[in-house]
Amino acid sequence: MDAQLLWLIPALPLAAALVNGALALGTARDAYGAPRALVALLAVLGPALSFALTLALWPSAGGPLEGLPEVYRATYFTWFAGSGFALPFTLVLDQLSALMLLFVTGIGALIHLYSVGYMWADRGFARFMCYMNLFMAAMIVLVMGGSLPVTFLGWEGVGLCSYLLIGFWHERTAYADAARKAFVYNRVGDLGFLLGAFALLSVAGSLDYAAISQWCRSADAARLAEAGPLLSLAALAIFLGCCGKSAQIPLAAWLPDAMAGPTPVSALIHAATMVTAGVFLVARLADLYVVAPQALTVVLLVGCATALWGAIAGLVQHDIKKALAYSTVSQLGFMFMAAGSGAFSVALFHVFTHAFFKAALFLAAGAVIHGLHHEQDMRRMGGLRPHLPIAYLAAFYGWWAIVGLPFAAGFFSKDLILEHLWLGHNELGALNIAPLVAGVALLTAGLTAVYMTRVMTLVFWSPCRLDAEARAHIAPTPLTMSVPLLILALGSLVAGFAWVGLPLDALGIPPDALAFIKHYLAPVLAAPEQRWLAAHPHGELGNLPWAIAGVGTLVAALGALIGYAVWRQGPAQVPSAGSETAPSGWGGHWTFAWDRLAEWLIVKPVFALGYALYWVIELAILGISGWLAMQAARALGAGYLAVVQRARLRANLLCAVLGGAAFLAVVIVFVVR
Amino acid sequence: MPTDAAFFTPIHVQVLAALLFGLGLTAALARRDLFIVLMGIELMLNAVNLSFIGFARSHAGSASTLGQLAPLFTIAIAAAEACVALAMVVLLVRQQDTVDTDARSALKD
Amino acid sequence: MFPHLDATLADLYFALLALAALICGVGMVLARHPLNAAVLLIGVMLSLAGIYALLDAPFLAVLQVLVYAGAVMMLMVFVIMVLNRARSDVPRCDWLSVGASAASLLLTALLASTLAQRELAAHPAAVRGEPEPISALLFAPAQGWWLLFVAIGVTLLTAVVGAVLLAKRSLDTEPKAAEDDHAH
Amino acid sequence: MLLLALVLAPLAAALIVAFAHGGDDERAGAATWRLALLLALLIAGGSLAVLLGHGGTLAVPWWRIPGTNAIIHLRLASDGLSAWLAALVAWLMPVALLAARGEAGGRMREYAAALFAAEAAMLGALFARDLALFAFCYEAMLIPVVVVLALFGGYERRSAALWFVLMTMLGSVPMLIAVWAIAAETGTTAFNEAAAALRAGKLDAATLEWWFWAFALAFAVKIPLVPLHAWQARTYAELPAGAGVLVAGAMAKLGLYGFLAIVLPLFPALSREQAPLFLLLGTLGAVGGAVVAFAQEDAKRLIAYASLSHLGLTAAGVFSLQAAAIDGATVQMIAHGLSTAALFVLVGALEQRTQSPYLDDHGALARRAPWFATLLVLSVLATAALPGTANFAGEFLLLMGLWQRDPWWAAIAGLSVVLGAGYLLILVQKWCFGEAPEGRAEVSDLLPREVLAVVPLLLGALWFGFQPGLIARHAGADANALCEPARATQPAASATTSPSEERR
Repeated sequence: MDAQLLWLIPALPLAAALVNGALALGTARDAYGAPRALVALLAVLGPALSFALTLALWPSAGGPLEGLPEVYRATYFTWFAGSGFALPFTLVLDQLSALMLLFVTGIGALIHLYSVGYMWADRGFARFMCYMNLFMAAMIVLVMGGSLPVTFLGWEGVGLCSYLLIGFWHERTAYADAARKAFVYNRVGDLGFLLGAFALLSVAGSLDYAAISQWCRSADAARLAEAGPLLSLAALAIFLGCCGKSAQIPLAAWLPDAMAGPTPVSALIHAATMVTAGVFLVARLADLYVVAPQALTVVLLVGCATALWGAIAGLVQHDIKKALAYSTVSQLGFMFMAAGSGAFSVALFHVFTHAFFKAALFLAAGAVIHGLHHEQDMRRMGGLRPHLPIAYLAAFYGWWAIVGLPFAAGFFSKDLILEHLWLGHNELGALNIAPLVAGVALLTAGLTAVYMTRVMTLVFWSPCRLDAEARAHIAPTPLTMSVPLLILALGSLVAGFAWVGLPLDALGIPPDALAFIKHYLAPVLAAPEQRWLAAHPHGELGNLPWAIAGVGTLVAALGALIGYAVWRQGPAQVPSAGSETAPSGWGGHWTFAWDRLAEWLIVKPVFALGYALYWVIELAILGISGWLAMQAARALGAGYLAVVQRARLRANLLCAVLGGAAFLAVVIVFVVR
Repeated sequence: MPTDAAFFTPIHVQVLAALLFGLGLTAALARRDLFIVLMGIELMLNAVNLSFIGFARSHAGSASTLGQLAPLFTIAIAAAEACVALAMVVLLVRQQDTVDTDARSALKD
Repeated sequence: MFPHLDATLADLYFALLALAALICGVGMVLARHPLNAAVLLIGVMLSLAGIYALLDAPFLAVLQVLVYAGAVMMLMVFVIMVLNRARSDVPRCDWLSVGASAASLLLTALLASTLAQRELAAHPAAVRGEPEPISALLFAPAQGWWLLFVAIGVTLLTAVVGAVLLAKRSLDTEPKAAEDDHAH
Repeated sequence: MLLLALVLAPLAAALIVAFAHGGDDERAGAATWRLALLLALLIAGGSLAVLLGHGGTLAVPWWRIPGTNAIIHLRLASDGLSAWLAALVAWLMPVALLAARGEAGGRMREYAAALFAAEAAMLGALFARDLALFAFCYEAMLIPVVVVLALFGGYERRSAALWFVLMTMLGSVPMLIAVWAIAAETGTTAFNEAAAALRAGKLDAATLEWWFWAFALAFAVKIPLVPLHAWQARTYAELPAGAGVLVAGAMAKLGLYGFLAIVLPLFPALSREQAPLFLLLGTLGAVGGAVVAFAQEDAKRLIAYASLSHLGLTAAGVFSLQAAAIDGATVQMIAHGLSTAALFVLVGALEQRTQSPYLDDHGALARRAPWFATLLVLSVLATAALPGTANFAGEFLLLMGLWQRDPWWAAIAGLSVVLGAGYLLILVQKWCFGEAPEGRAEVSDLLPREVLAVVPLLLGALWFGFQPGLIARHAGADANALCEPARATQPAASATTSPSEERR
């Protein structure tokens, strides 16, 4: 396949988005809306074809598909061209972007299929599919971008789609508020992204990833020391962008609110793909981060704090989607912890496994919500296992994976993270904080088990709290929803073997054939990882993997037991339908800490300043002085001086004469002198 | 004829023209009687004519003649202006029964 | 400055005529009734005609008397008398008049004082304003003034037509009812 | 000659539409409108020829300025900068007419003639290469706008017109005097000759300084820069949409054009010396305008403060004197013209239907008027500089240039980008989403003519979003050449840029 065909990967979903958008707009006022079958076909076909193309173009890394070029790189046109700055529009399909594309398009296509079932009855079906397809296109551009601005194009594009989809049911003001909040939080991060890009440009002289990596790899110690502050600044500023996109502290508060969107959106955008873009970007710029160690320490600490905060907040949620959202925030913290300890490929592995099990969990939650006709309060569920078997199956495997019980996807990736943290070396002052962080991470893993088991218990395992009528009307899961659920459930179970492999020698398959991820990213990430290791030597491995796996499993099992034991009877009291689901008391304070901080430090001051400036400067000072000037002008020009106000013509002429006299005076002074 | 002995020079003609122009302007602006306003305008035109003729004395050849030619046009235009203006005054007086300029507010807005 | 005359005598003539013009002008500005003002303006114009003659512009002096003082001002006096407003109901002076007078005084003072400081000498070879050189210049094909002449002719014609139309309209407004009566 | 034709054509068009169809009834209005649209499109086509370099030059002596030896020439020429801005003006004209159709009704004659007159003055100012001619056109463009404002404006139109006239006049009268003084002092008013004479260093510093401030004042009012912006919100709030398209979309850029084409080449040393002040004012406008926009309840005022913010950023970029920022400024001028015009058309369309431009008076338009909502969202996204739109290309380059000048400028000015998303999305949310306010009648969706006005603007914003080089390589390069003198007198690298910057 030709590298020039790369553009097709984002273009296919984009084309589907455009057609669906046109259909949606064209039929917006019709009684029936766009033809659903056509919309659904287009919507699923776009991402599915992209997935197929990705596989067809799959860049090999000495793996099973020998003989293909390692990296596809295509430049299409000059995006910016001018005397100050020039930038070609380049798409890249290397191992890193290929891995991301694999699950972005693959899981994306599955979630599109799921959405067909989930949203079929919605009036805005075509509009929804248009946004989803547009999101796919933007996400693909983000992943395939060959330079920071191209990535930024996708970066804000996914932000836009996220905005549109969170606010999809925009009649609800709260939903529209949540959408706007998400966009603005992301914008804050995006400013960091831009400033970081400028800093990088002034250091490395280019915004192209290859050139930046090249510069970082080839720069000698003296140059690095000289550019040190600017490098750290660039790394931190870009990390601010990642914080925005991946909902890390201090920009974490938008993601839980984003659950206002339809559940497939939460699964696709706010769990599997978009929110991991921050991790992806840090990995993409791994060469930069390893030469800016302080920045990487910040990444580690932020990830750690976010993981802990998210896990604790996840404990107190009543809304099933909110609980999963805080779980996502927490898991993203894990990914950043991995990246912060220099294990970029492990971070991406967790991104990969997380995409499967979190998508499975969200889609299962969606099936539950669909089954219960938009009931999201877990206190009003319970005992759903026999009623929604497929949802239960997917949720169960997802739970298995996220909790980190042996052999599911999350088990491997979480253990790898703990291992790298425990052995890692990140200096804060003179202190090596990596092992401390590993302790916090272990605690967080335990908490994860507790709150995820709480979710499972409240929804599936505790006694049923539905009244008879609601129980009779539980909607079955349609086929379009079941198929993706089952595939993702399977994925959450086996995705982990993509790193560790399976002993399948008996079948004639080489041992590393399945474990493709472990070495797959090496062409991109091995160099920075090794550089980091060289500069920050890790301890001996020895029997540690087994020890950590054992401890991790123990903690997870303990957490799960606690979770089940505490909530197996369901909540103390069952609230009435439609009551507030936000946690109150200390749980509320904890959950909304960052919201309130932003509210009091930024939102309110901006509005207050806006009103103050508007009323004081614009209206009072400028307004009154202008009004006075105008009254004076009127008095002179419009004849207020005259006894009779009608004498406007003469007064105007009088002014003309005065003006003439003034002009004459000027001429006399300057010319005649 | 010893012209150089004269006290008045062409510049005094110009000063006189300026003064008459000022008087005309005052009449046009300060008075509200339409007739007097019109007369003020005529006076201003006359002052300009005087200025032309005064300057004609300070040039030779066709430039001098031009100074005498220009007032011809002014006079013609003044005649046309008086013709139309008086017709309008008649019309206005018949319609509104006043010659007060400040009553002419129909023009504004 | 004044050819064909003794300097002292010319100075005297000029002084007298200028004084007369100024006095008449001031009188016009202050006149109580438009008719008085018109008569005073005629005085100004006649004085100016005299000055034109002094300034070696006999043709224009004659025109001044014939067209201005004769035709235009007669028309004006005629109209004033036709409308026959025995006493002017318009106040002679209001607040704006004070401002206007001050403003024009300022302008005039600026202009006149600046002019008075300058030197301007008469040219010995200045052309006497007989009809012949003027018409020769006016109709010289190369100069193009004849074009302006034609244009002004058209303007005059237009003005006359316009005046007639305006006057006709003013007459139309009243006899409308009468015409309606005729229709019955 | 094409340039002269292009400047005179709108005047001719003004006369034609003024007299082509008599009567003030709806049918005459419609006929006039069709004719005006045709003429506007013809002129817009001509502007493309200039853009492609077929403009030519013209220098005809006109008249001597009294009291000086300078002879005003009818001196016209075009470079990339003026050609692009002229194309913007000429292509916004049909858009303005499309928007004006519903506002003018039977009085299309006055409306269209005034718009054409404004177009002629703007084109004249852009192509003028003579200071006096420029100043004349610069003043002349006020009058038709005031006429439209006074005839078709909103409830407070008189006060708005006064604000507009007084402030812009107060700004530009000193410029007129300065032009005259330059003519008297140097004996020429041609751009390049005057620039050479002023740069020769024979004039005393105080004189140069007051000329500089006279020009700077005139242009700062037009952009506007803080604190000379008081007219803007008041005028925008009352402008009818058709005139708003031209004023907000094109006229404000004349101020920036003035800085680029006149102030920087004529006063390079002073410009460099005063650049920090203008950087500060621009940044202040960028951030302050964005903050104040949060307090707005009237969409047109919100657009006004958004413009203050975006053009403040642009002005700051110009005075960073960095090549990237100047490129960005040219891109941003076009981009802002397109997106603001689109917003004005849409707000005007809604105001026509409901007599209210207020944020709280509408809701749920996404359901009730999907075309309106879709186009509003897209216009807002373009204005908020989403990547892929020309506004992003412009702001990206501007911020990059500011960063090169000093990272702090970029960081502070960048806040306006964050805030911009906030207040613009408030507009979208209040109008398009939520529930419809009580007691509001159904709003009819956009007419084809209104869609036709907005869609090309958005397509243009998208096209230049991916091909900003079309503008930057042409207009940006010429603009950079114009500020080369100011840059050349600058120290080799400012102390604030990084060491590695120098090495590169």
